[in-house]
Amino acid sequence: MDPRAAAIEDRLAGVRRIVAVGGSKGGIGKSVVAAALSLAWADGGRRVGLFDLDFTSPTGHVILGAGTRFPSEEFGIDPHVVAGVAMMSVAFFSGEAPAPLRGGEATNALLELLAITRWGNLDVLVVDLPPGLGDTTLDVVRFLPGTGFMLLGTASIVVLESVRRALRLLGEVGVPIVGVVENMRRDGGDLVEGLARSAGVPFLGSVPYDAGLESALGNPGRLRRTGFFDAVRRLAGRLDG
Amino acid sequence: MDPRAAAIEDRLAGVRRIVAVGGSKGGIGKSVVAAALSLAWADGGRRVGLFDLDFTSPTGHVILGAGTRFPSEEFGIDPHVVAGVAMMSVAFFSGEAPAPLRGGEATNALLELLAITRWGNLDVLVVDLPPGLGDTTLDVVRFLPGTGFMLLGTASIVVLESVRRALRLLGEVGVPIVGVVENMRRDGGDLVEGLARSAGVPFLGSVPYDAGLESALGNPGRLRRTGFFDAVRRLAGRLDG
Amino acid sequence: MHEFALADAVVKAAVRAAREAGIDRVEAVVVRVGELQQIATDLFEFSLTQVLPPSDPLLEGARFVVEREAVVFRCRVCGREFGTGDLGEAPGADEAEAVHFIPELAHAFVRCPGCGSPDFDILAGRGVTLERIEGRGGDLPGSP
Amino acid sequence: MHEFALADAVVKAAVRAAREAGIDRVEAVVVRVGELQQIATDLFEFSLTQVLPPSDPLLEGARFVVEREAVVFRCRVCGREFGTGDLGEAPGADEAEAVHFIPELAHAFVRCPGCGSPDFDILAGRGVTLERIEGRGGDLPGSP
Ligand SMILES: Nc1ncnc2c1ncn2[C@@H]1O[C@H](COP(=O)(O)OP(=O)(O)O)[C@@H](O)[C@H]1O
Ligand SMILES: Nc1ncnc2c1ncn2[C@@H]1O[C@H](COP(=O)(O)OP(=O)(O)O)[C@@H](O)[C@H]1O
Ligand SMILES: [Mg+2]
Ligand SMILES: [Mg+2]
Ligand SMILES: [Mg+2]
Ligand SMILES: [Mg+2]
Ligand code: NI
Ligand code: NI
Ligand SMILES: [Zn+2]
Ligand SMILES: [Zn+2]
Repeated sequence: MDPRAAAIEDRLAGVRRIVAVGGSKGGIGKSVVAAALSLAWADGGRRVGLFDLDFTSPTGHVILGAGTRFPSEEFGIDPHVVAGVAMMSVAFFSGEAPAPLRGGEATNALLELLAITRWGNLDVLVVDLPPGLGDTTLDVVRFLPGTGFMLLGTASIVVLESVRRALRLLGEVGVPIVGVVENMRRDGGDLVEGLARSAGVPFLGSVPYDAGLESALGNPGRLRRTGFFDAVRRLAGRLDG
Repeated sequence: MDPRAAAIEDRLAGVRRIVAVGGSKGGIGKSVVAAALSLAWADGGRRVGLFDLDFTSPTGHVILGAGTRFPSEEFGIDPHVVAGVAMMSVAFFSGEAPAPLRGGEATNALLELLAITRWGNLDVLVVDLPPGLGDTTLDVVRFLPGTGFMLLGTASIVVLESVRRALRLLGEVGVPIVGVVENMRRDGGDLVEGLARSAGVPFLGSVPYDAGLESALGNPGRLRRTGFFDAVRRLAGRLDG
Repeated sequence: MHEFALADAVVKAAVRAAREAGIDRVEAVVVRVGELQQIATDLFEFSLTQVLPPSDPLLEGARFVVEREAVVFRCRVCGREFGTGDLGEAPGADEAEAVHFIPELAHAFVRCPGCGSPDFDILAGRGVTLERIEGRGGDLPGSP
Repeated sequence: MHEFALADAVVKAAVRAAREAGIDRVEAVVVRVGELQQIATDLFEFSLTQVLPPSDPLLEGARFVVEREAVVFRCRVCGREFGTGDLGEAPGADEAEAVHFIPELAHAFVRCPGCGSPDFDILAGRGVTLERIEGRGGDLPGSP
């Protein structure tokens, strides 16, 4: 018997809400939005955690400039607190080394981190999903019941193709869908909003493409001063309701 | 014993070269570049195959406008020929339905398709990788030995972080690295080229960000008339040498 | 008729296994066929026995034994084990055809009858497996 | 000292398993500890025996038996089975620490001594498993 599954519930007992940022497609801004959302909530006085579940390509630590030092351990391991956000990433352990993990191994890594991480009391834990509809997405559904999924999309037919599949799958499984957000919006058009409507889930608004985002990555202070962040802050407000 | 592994070598006996398009990060243009590269080679008279290995978020069929009808079967299954490119995708079987696959299942699907697909004689088979350093990347290394990896990157620190990990892993494993391509290039800067240099692998040039690409997706004729395609055509020429 | 390709793979695997086990003449090839893939047994057996064996002298005169195996799914969410008989309505033609080519696509069309999840393992009855070969020069038990 | 958290998980799992098996008083809890994770056995056993059991009356007076299990890796590329003894130089402190927290990170630091691949399975000796519990009211064999 795997003892870890029995420990998860207690480890998360102080977490009031879990929001997973997904969308199945890669490169649509899941990680930057997840990080900015965490930061916005923390700025607003919420107790926030950020859990990077993209184990083979972790980036949350880069976006928040968290570095890759080991977490401290005592009765478990403590997330790093970066700009007010309690963060956990496999990169804190693997550093720069690539860690190729097959799906079953990613599941094991997730269970291990869930069993030992001391999130403490959080208003919200933001979960940054890897792309695809694979092990980690299924594991979140299975091991973190009640998690609300927020899906990102961009106005590209290849992205919409993937988001449509994700919406259909999550809808069938019956997990709560917080809503759909359009990211990297450039001009008119309402492809992403239309997708949300036809799937019968809330459209939560859009985040503009911001050419200034790149130079703000790695620095929470600069990140807060981008137009991108203004939009995410509004999104955070809407998600509070 | 798994009979499929024994069949792969024969099934690919007529394939002279395999090029996998990767980069570990999602959304950097692997699928559009893989499709355009196939098209450019086919236009130049090469016999080309395109194999979409992003099983849970397939998009190659959308990019080339291939639809999702079943392949014909006779002594195996035949790739669809789209604009001169022989193409295989799990979407030809699953259609619009989302297919959540855990890693071991993706491996099984890959083996099954490798065992039954009749690629025939090809000058080059282009393999479109999913994001991440997981099952499918490891499976390509294992079941398609000799495959050359072409890695894409964009000038973003979160992308470079992932490409660096991929380069380091593939370098350690000793697989042939065809080179690194910068995609979605907007302005100056040589971050991607610098990454290639410091990893000691060829830098193959860049593909510009092209705002007109989106409206050309799904239509090979229009795709060929984009600036994006011009750059990929040059890349195809360079890779021929 | 991609059954021919599957049979071809079995024949190639049998020859390879025979070589590795130092078998000079294969007497029997035992194949396990999972019901999930719904292969056309007649075509498969015809390919196995009539079309393919002449390709290698090792297989001359070999018997092919085809054992069918029922499907067993196990849900990762609620733990329920189930088979095709527990699935309510039969799959549509396109769904059956998709699973026929790629059995993993059961994850696109099959849902756990206990909890509705697509997150199940296929414990048995997936596709075609070379169970074992028997012959002169040594026996080879099936290995994964 | 995250050993405490691992011991805590074992204790919780033992209580849950006892409830499910209808055991009223647990007499022994058998734990398997894989060597890959390099857990500090003294701390782990101290947590198991001294700190945690009072948390549930079911475990009062229970014995904890800790069995160590050697690591077995098997390479998916060349098939070689190997253990930590086959790995040449010892891992650096940071590498050992990473694997201590997340045993899967062996894939970042361990390479097959046969072919250099990071694509291996960890067949045995990974981490902490509740092997079985024994007690009055029924026996529960360890299950996955
Ligand atoms: N609204 C935006 N404006 C500008 N760039 C963005 C925006 N959203 C995301 N990006 C950029 O897109 C790339 C992919 O974002 P990332 O968060 O890594 O995506 P994912 O996690 O979905 O793979 C990064 O370089 C990121 O900085
Ligand atoms: N050079 C480019 N110019 C403009 N858009 C691009 C370019 N390359 C990729 N894209 C767009 O970026 C998105 C992601 O591309 P895609 O090929 O799906 O990436 P991946 O396969 O790496 O996940 C798509 O909307 C695609 O049209
Ligand atoms: Mg991400
Ligand atoms: Mg792609
Ligand atoms: Mg048919
Ligand atoms: Mg320590
Ligand atoms: Ni068939
Ligand atoms: Ni510890
Ligand atoms: Zn179920
Ligand atoms: Zn090896």
